[in-house]
Amino acid sequence: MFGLTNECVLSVEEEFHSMEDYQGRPVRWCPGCGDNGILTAVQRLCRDEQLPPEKSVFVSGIGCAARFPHYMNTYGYHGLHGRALPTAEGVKIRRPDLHVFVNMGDGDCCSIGTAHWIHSIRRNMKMVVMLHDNNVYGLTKMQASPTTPTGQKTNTTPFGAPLRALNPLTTTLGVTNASFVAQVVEWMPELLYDIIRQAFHHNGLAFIRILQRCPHFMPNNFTSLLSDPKNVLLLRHKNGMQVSDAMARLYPTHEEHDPSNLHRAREIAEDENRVPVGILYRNSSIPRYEDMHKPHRVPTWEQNKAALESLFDKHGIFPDGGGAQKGNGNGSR
Amino acid sequence: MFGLTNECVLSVEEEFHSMEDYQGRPVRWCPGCGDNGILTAVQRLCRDEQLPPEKSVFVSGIGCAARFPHYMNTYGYHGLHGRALPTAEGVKIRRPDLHVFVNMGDGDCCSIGTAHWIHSIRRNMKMVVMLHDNNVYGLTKMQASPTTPTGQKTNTTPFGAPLRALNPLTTTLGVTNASFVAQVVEWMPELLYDIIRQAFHHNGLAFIRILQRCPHFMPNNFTSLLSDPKNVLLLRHKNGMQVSDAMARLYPTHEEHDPSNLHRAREIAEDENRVPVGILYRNSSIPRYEDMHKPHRVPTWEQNKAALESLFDKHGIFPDGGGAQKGNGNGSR
Amino acid sequence: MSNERNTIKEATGSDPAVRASRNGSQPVRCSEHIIEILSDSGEGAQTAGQMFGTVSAKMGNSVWTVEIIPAEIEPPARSAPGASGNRIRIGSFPITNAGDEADLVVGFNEQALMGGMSAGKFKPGCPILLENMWRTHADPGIRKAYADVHDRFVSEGYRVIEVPMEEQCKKIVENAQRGKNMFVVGMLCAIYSRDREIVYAEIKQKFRKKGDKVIQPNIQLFDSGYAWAEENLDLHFDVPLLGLTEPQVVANGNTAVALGVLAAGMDVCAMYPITPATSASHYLSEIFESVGGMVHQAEDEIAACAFALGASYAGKCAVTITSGPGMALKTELMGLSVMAEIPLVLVNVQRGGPSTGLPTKVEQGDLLAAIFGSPGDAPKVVMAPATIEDCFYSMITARKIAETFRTLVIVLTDANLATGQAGFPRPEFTREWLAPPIDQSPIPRGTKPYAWDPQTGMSQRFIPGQPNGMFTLTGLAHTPEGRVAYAAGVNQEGCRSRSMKLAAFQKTLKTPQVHGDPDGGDLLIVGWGSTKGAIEEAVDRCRHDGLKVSSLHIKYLQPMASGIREILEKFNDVMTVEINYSDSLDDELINEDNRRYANLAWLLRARYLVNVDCWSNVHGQPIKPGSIEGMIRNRLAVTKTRG
Amino acid sequence: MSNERNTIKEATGSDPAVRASRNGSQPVRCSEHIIEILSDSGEGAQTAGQMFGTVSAKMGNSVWTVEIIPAEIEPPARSAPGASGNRIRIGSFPITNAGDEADLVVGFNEQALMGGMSAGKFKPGCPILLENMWRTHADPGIRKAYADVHDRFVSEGYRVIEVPMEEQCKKIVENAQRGKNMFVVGMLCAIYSRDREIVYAEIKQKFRKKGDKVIQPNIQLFDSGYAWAEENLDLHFDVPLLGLTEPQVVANGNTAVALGVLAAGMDVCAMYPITPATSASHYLSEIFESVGGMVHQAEDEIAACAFALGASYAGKCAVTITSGPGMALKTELMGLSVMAEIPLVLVNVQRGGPSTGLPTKVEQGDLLAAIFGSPGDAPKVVMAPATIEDCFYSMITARKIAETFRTLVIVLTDANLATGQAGFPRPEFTREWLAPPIDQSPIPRGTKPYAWDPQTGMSQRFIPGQPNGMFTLTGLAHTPEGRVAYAAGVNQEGCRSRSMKLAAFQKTLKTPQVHGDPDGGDLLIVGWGSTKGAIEEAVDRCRHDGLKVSSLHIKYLQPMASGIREILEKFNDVMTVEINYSDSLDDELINEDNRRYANLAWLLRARYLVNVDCWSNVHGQPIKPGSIEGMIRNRLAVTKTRG
Ligand SMILES: Cc1ncc(C[n+]2csc(CCOP(=O)(O)OP(=O)(O)O)c2C)c(N)n1
Ligand SMILES: Cc1ncc(C[n+]2csc(CCOP(=O)(O)OP(=O)(O)O)c2C)c(N)n1
Ligand code: SF4
Ligand code: SF4
Ligand SMILES: [Mg+2]
Ligand SMILES: [Mg+2]
Repeated sequence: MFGLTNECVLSVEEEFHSMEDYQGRPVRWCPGCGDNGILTAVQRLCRDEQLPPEKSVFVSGIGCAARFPHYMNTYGYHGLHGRALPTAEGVKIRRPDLHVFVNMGDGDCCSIGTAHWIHSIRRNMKMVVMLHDNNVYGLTKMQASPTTPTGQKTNTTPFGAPLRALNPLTTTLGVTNASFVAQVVEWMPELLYDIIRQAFHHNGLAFIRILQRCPHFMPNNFTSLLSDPKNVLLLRHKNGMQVSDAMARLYPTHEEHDPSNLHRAREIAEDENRVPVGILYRNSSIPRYEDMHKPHRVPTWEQNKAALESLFDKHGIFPDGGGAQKGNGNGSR
Repeated sequence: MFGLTNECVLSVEEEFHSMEDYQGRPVRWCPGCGDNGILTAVQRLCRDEQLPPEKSVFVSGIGCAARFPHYMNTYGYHGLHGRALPTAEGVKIRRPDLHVFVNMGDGDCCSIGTAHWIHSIRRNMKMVVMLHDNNVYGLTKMQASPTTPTGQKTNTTPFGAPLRALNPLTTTLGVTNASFVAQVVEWMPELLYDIIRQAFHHNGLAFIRILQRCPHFMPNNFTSLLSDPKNVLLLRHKNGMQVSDAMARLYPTHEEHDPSNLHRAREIAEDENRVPVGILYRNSSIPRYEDMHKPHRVPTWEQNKAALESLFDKHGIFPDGGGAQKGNGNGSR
Repeated sequence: MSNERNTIKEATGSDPAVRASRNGSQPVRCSEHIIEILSDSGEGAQTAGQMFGTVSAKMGNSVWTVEIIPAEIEPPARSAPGASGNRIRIGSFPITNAGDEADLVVGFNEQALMGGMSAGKFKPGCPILLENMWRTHADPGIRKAYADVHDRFVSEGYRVIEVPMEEQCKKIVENAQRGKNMFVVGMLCAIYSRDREIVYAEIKQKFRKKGDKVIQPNIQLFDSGYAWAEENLDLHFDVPLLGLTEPQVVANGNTAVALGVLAAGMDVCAMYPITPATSASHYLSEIFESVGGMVHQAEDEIAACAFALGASYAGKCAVTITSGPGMALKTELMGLSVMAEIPLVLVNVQRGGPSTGLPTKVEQGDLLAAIFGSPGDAPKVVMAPATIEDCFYSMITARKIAETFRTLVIVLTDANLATGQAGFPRPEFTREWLAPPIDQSPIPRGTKPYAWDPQTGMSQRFIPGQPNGMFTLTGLAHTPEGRVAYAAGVNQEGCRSRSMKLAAFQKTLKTPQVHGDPDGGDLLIVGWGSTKGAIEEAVDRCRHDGLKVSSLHIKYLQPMASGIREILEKFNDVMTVEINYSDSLDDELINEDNRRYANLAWLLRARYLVNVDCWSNVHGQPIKPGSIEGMIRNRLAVTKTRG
Repeated sequence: MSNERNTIKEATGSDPAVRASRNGSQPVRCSEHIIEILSDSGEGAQTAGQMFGTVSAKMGNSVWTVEIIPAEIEPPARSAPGASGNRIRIGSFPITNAGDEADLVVGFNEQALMGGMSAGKFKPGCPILLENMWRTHADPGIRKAYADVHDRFVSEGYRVIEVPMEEQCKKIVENAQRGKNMFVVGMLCAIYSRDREIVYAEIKQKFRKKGDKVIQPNIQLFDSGYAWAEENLDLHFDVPLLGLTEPQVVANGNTAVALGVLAAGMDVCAMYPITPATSASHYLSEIFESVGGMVHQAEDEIAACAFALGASYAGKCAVTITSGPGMALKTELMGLSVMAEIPLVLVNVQRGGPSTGLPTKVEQGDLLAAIFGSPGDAPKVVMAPATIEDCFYSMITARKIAETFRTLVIVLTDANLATGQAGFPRPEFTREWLAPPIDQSPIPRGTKPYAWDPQTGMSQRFIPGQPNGMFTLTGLAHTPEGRVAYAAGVNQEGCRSRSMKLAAFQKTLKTPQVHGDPDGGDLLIVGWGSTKGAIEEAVDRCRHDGLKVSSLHIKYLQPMASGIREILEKFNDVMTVEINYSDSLDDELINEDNRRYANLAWLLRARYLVNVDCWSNVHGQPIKPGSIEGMIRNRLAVTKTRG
C-alpha cells in the first residue's frame, strides 16, 4: 500500500498469535497498578486483531507508563521524556504498514510533551495514543503533574497542589483536527477494551485518556468514582462506546451522546461533577498528514538518477559555453 | 503590595508621560506592517494609563513581532524563540509591581512555544499577552506557521500548506483556567485599543489574538475580511468590547455575546465562516499563580537567620551527645 | 590522621571478625567498620541504618551513610533487585566516603544479599546476621531458596549467623515485620556497645508525634535485640570515638544544597523533576516559604530555566536544579544567560549517562558538556563541590559569583553526594551570605546597560523598576548600549568582554593544595567532585607505605586557578581518577591518536600540554578507596620495574 | 597555479584601474577581479550579479559569488544597512573564496556603498560606477547627501564615474528602476568583454516563462548598457579564461546540501526554520518529492529531531538541518541517537553566536558543542565540508557513516558556504550513493539487537517489520539483548562498544594532505571548514615569496585521522585560523593559565600535546586571504627577528 508493497509483502507470518505471544519482559509495575489492566487490554486487542508482532510498534517516553513497550513482545521505542509523539509520527510517516501505538503518562504527555501533544492531534496521523493518567509523577516518586487534583499533597507541593487540574479532554477537543477523543477508566476492562478497539480502527489519531490508579502514591485517588458509580457518566451511542446492559445497570448515569457533536462533547468534557466514560468525539473525515505526504512513487534507481541529472542540468554549465537551456533533457549524459 | 512595598516606594515618577516618552528605537518593520498599529495602540495605552516606563516590562521571543520591546522606551526582554511566556512568568512571580506585557508571533507562540502557551494560560498570571498572528513566519522569510491557511504557498510548502490552520482561539478556550480570551484585527485601531485596554485591566492572564497583516509575504492574506466587512463578526456586550455606532454601521454583522458564556465562546471560535472580533471569554474569579505563591513576608535578616538555625537544629548533633530535641529552640547559639 | 588509623589496624592484627570469634566477647578494636543492612523495601532497614548512624555520630564516631535504593518503585519481595537498605561506615578518623567492603552484614532475607554478594561488596569471611524465619517457611520453594543461599554463603567462607528476628519480635508486637528494624538496631548497639540512653532519646524523638503507644514497643524491641545479641553473639567491636568537639549538621548532599539555597538568600528555585536531583527541590519546597522563597515546578526544563532567568532579570536570585538530561534541554537558554549576562545558578546533580542512562547511579560525565555545551562562545563558571559540606557553601559562593560577574554558574554535584549522608561543622550564619536587597535606585543618566570595563568586562546590571535604566535585553549581538548591531567589531567586543570576566574571576582563585607532598613525587592523582574522599584515603594508605603519590583536587573547573601547571610538572606521572568514560590503551583499536580521555584529563592536557593519563569507569558506583589504592600500587610497581 | 597567477600580476604592474585610465581602451590583463554591485533591495542588483557571474563562468572564468543581504526584511531605501547586492570574484585560476577588496564597484545609490566603504571592502582608488540621478533629485536633502558622499569618495582617492543609469533606461522602459540591473550587466560585459550571445541566451532562459514582451526590453537594456560603456568608459579588463574543460554544477552550499540529500537516497528531512540553514530545506521542499522524499516542518527543533529519529528507527534515512540554537535544542536527542544507536545525519549551518548572536553571519563556533555537547559519554562523528562541492559529497558520506556505524553524524557547514556560490565538476551519479532498500528479511533467531562486536563495537540494527527482531529500543543503559540493566559492567560495556565504533571508523580515515611542504617548515596553519580556500590562497602567496609556511585542513574533527601528530611535529610553529572566539595574549588579564583557545586549537592541544596557537575572530565575516597573508608575514617576520 502507498507504494510500499515492496516492504509489506516481505512479512509472511501465518501462524495464529495467542495473548502470550504478545507478552514481553516480566512486568515490574507495583501490585495493583492500573497500568497492568491497560497492558492486558492491549494484548487482547493484538490477539483479537492478530497483529503481526513485527509490524506493531509501541512508542513511549519516560515514566512508569512509558515502560509499556518493554512488556510487549513487539517492536518498542522507549525514548525520551515527552518525545513519544513526534517519534511515533516519524515512525509512521513512511511506514503505513506498521501499527503504531503510543503510551504516555500525564507528565510525559501533558507537561513536557504538551507542544507535541497539541501538534500531533492537528496532524492526525493514524495511531492509537493512550494517556495513562494517574494524576501524578510516579516514576520520579510523587510530584504534582498537570492533572493532579487541587490540594493534593505531593513532594513538590507539600502544602497541596495550588492549581486546578488541567483538563486533557477540553484541551484536546480545542485543537483543530482532533478526530477521535475518548475517556475511559482502567478498572472497567470491558469498556477499556471496546474503546481501545474502536481507537485502533479509527483512521486517524485516536486519543484516549485512561484514568489509571497509582495505589503506591495516590491510594485515595478516584475513590469517589470507585465508591460511587453515579459519578461516572457513561456515554452511549450506536456510533459510540458499546455498553452491555450489565454495565449499564452498574453505572446508572448515562447520556445518549452522538460522537459527531463537537459542541456537546466540549460541554460534557467541561462538566467537573461527573466523569464521562466513552467516545466524546469522532470524525473520520479529517485527512491524515501521512496521506498528504504520500510518495507518488518509490523511485527506481533510474528515476533517482534522472531526477538528479535534470537538477544538475538546471544548475549546470557546459564546456561548449552552453548553459541550463542546453543541458535540459540531457540528463542522460 | 504583597510585602514588596520596600521595592515599590522606590519608584517616584511624578511627571506626565506623553506618547513619545514610550517610543524606543526607530521602528524597522516593513512599510504597512500590521505590527506598527499594534505598537501605536500599546503606546497609547501606556500614555493613557501613565505607566511608569521603568515599571513596565515587554517580554518577547524571536520574530518580527518579537522586536516589539526594542521599539518601546521601557524595560524589555527580547529572549529566545518560543520562550517569552515562561520568562514573563519569572519576571512577574516576585514583582507584582511590574506591568508585564508579552508580544509573540504565531510561530513563537503556537509552534515552538506551544507548551508554554498552554501552561501559562493555566497559571493565569497577571499579564497582557499579544499574539501577533500574521499566519506566517516573517523574520525567517516566509515559512508556514501553524496558522497558515490551507493551500497557502510558502517556502516550506511550495505546493501549498497541507494542513488546516490551527485555531488559537478554540485551543486557548480549551485550556483549564483560561480567564480572558479575545480576538481583534490590527486595522481597526479603535477596537484594538479597547481590547488591549480591557486586557490590561483584567486581573489575570489576558490572551489577545491579533490578526496582523504582513504585506511583505502575505499581501493577499485577510483580503476577504478587508474587502467584505460582513465577514467580520463583532461581539458586543456591556461586559465585552465597546463598539461605537460608527463601527457598528461599518461592520454590520454583530452578535450580542456575554463573555461569561464559555460554551458559546467555543462555538463562536469554532465557526470558520465569520471572524469574531471582541472578547470571547472573561472570568475574573480565577485565582492567579503569583497569589498562590505570595510570600507571607519578606523576611528580615534575623528571621532568615532564625529559620536557618532551626533547620540546622533539626539536622544538628551536639558535643554533649544531645540531638535534635536538645537543639530545638537553640537557634540563638 | 592516617597514621593513627593504621597503628590501630596493626594493633588489631588479622581480620577482626575472625579474632572476635576467637576471643569471645573481648571487643576487637578497629579504626573503622562498615555495616550493611539489607531488606525488602518497606521493612525499615533504612530507618534502622539512619538511627544507628545518628547514634554513632552523636557518640562521637565519624559516620558516612548511604541509602541503598532499588531501581523499581515496588520491587517484588525477596528479590535481588529489590534490596533496600543502608550502608553505614563508622570510624575513629574523619570518614569522607562510603569506603570498601562491608565488615558486617545484616539481612532481613537471603535474597536481598545476592546483589551485594555478586558485586563483591562484602568483605570475605565477614559475619552475616541473617533472619532465619525462611528456613521454616510454609512455602517449600522459599525454604529451599533460603537453604541454598545460606549454604552458598557458608561455603564461600562467610560467617553466617542465623537470627530468629521474627520469633523474637513476635513476643513484643503483632506485626513483627514492622518491628524488626528496631530489633536490629538493638543488636548492632550491643555489638558496637552504643550508649542506650542516646538510642532511647532518638526513639522518643522519632515517634514523638505518635506518642507512647508507639514509643514503648519500639524501645522494647530495641532492648530485646540488644539483650539477644549480648546473650547469643560473640561479636564485639570497639571503634574508638573521635569525639564530637563542635556542633555538627548531618545531611546528604541534596539537603545541603537546599540549605545552601536558603543561606544564599535566594528567592526562586525553578525546576522540573528529575532523578537524582529532585529531592533537593522536595526539601526546598518544604522549607523555602519560611523565608519568603518559592519553588516553581515548570512544565519542562526549558520553561524552568526561562522562568529562573526571568526572575533573575527582575532582580530576584534564582537557581534551577536538574540532572544531565535536564541540563541538555537548558543548553540554549544557558547561552542566553551568558550572552545577555543574566545571573543564574544551575545545579546539575550528575547521574549515569549518556541519554537516560542510569538515572539513580553516580557519574561525573557532564563536565565537558557544562563547559562547551552551548553553541558559540559562552564563557561560564563551572564548579564542583567535593564534599557534602561543600554542597552547602557552594550555593552561597555560586550566587555571589553569578551576580558579581553577571553570568551563569554551573554547580556539578552527583548522585554520590546526593545520597551520601555525613556530618559537618555547623555553619556560622553571617549576613554576607544573603543577597543584597533588590536595587531600585535611579540609574545615573548616560550609564549603559553593558558598560563593559575595558579590562575586566564587568558592568553593573539594570533591574526593572530602576528609573532611567530602561533598555531591551537581547540574545542578539549588541553594543554597550544594549542595541542590536551587526557591524564588524560589535560582536568581537561583546565576546571579548564576556570572556574577560572569566579571566578577571580566575585571578581571584587560589591554587588548590596538594594532598601529600607539594614538592612532587612519582605520581599525582588529580580529581574533581565527589571522588575527593576516596582518592585522598587511597593516597594516605599508599603514602603510609612510603609510596611517593599525592593528589590534587580541583573545585573550579572553568576557569582553573593559576599554579596548577607548576604542580603537575613536579610529578613524574600525572593521571586523573574520574567516574566517567575513557578509552583504555589496552583495547586493541585504541592508541594515542584516537583515545578518548576522561573529562578532566582532556581539560588538563589541552591547557597544560602535560601528558595526563586517566583511570575511569562508568559502573555507576562510587569508586572505592581500595580500588584506587590497588590501581596506584600496580602503577607504581610497574613504573618501578620499568624505570 | 599560484605562480601563473602572480606572473600575470607582475605583467599588469600597478593598479589596473589606474593603468586603464592611462592606456584608454587597451585592456588591462589581470588574473582576477572582484566586482561589487550594490543597490536597495528589490532593485535587482542580485540578479545582475548572478547573471554576470553565470556568464563569466560559462565563458570559462573561475567564479565565486556572494549574496549581500540586508539584515532587515524591508530596510529603508537609500540606507547603509539596506545595502543589497552581490560580490562577484572572477579569475583565471580556481577561485575558492570571496577574496579581498573589490576592484570595481557599482552603486545604484551612494548610501548603499557606505557600509562596504567604512568596512574597507573597496580597494583604494578603485573605480566606482555610480548612478547619478540623485544629483538632480527633487529632494534637496537627497541632492546634498549624494554630493557629500560623492565628494568624500573622490577625496579619498576613489575614481568615481557617474553614470546616467535612470536616464538611459528611461529611453527603453517606463519603470527604469526595474531595468537598471540589465543596463549594469551590459556595462560590465563591455568592461570585461563578455560574449553577448551567451548573455542573450541567459536572458531568454531567465524570462522564458514571461515571454518576448519581457525578453526584448531586457535585451535592449543590456545592449544600451553595453553601448554606453563602450562609448563612455575607458575601463577594459581582461581576466584570461581558465577554460571550462568539463561540465560543472553552479550552486551555493545550502543548495549543494539539498542536492546531496537527494543523491544520498534519503527519505526524510525533518526541520524547523532557522537562518542561515532554512534555504537548504526550502530547496529540498521543491525537489524532494520528485524522488519520493518529504520535508517535515515540525513544531520545534526537538520535534524535528525526534521525528527524524523515529523515521530512521523505522528504516528510513533521515536528516535534520538546523543552525546553532536549533542544535542546542536537539542536545538531549543527540544523546539518544548515540545511546540507542539510531543512525542520524544532523547538518548545522553555523551562524554567529552565542545565543541568537548574528543570525545571518558566519562563524565556526559550534565545533566543541557538537563534540562535547551531550551530557554523559556520547561519541559521535563530526565532519566539516570545506568547499561547496564538499557540501554535496558530505551528505552522501555522512549517510553511509551514520548507517554503517549506527550513530549520529554531525555535518558542520556555515553561513559562508551557505551563501557563497561557485561551480564544481558535475558529479557522476553512481548507484552506491543511494541507501540500500529497507531490510525486511527475518532476523536469524538468537541474534541480539546490540550484538556488539567485541573489537569494533559494531552491530546490525533491527528494523520494525523484520520478523524475530522484536526488541524495545531504550535510552537507558542496556545489555546486548537491549534490556534495561543497572548491574555494574553493563553500562561500561555499552559505553565502550559505542566508543570502539569511533575508533574503528577512525582507522578508515586517511591522513589529510599538507598544502605546501609536507616535510615541514617555519609555520603550519591548521584550519577546518569554509576557511580552506582563503587559508590556502594566503599560504600560496606567502610561499611564492619564499616563506616556509604550509597549511593543513582537517575535515574529520571527531575522530581525527592518524598521522596528524607527525605533521604538526614537523613544523617550528603551529597555529589554527578559525572564525570563532579566542582570547588574545595581548590582553592584560590573559596568560597561558586562563587563555581560552579557538575550538580546533583546543582539540589539537589536548590530543597531541603540541603548543598550538590560534588566530581567530568573531566579526561575522569570512576571513580574507589578504588578512591571513598579512598575519603570516608578520608572524614569520617576528619569529625571524626573534630567532
Ligand atoms: C528530560 C527529562 N526530564 C525529567 C525526567 C525525569 N522523569 C522521568 S519520568 C517523569 C515523569 C513521570 O510522570 P508521568 O509522565 O505521569 O508517568 P508515570 O510515572 O506517572 O506513569 C520525569 C519527570 C527525564 N527522565 N527526562
Ligand atoms: C531555537 C530557534 N529556532 C528557530 C529560530 C529561527 N526563527 C526566528 S523567528 C522564527 C519564526 C518567526 O515567525 P513568527 O513567530 O510568526 O514571528 P513573525 O516573524 O511572523 O512576526 C524562527 C523560526 C530561532 N531564532 N531560534
Ligand atoms: S508508582 Fe504508581 S504508576 Fe508507578 S508502577 Fe507503582 S502504582 Fe503504577
Ligand atoms: S515581514 Fe511581514 S511581519 Fe515582518 S516586518 Fe515585514 S510585513 Fe511585518
Ligand atoms: Mg503519571
Ligand atoms: Mg508570524
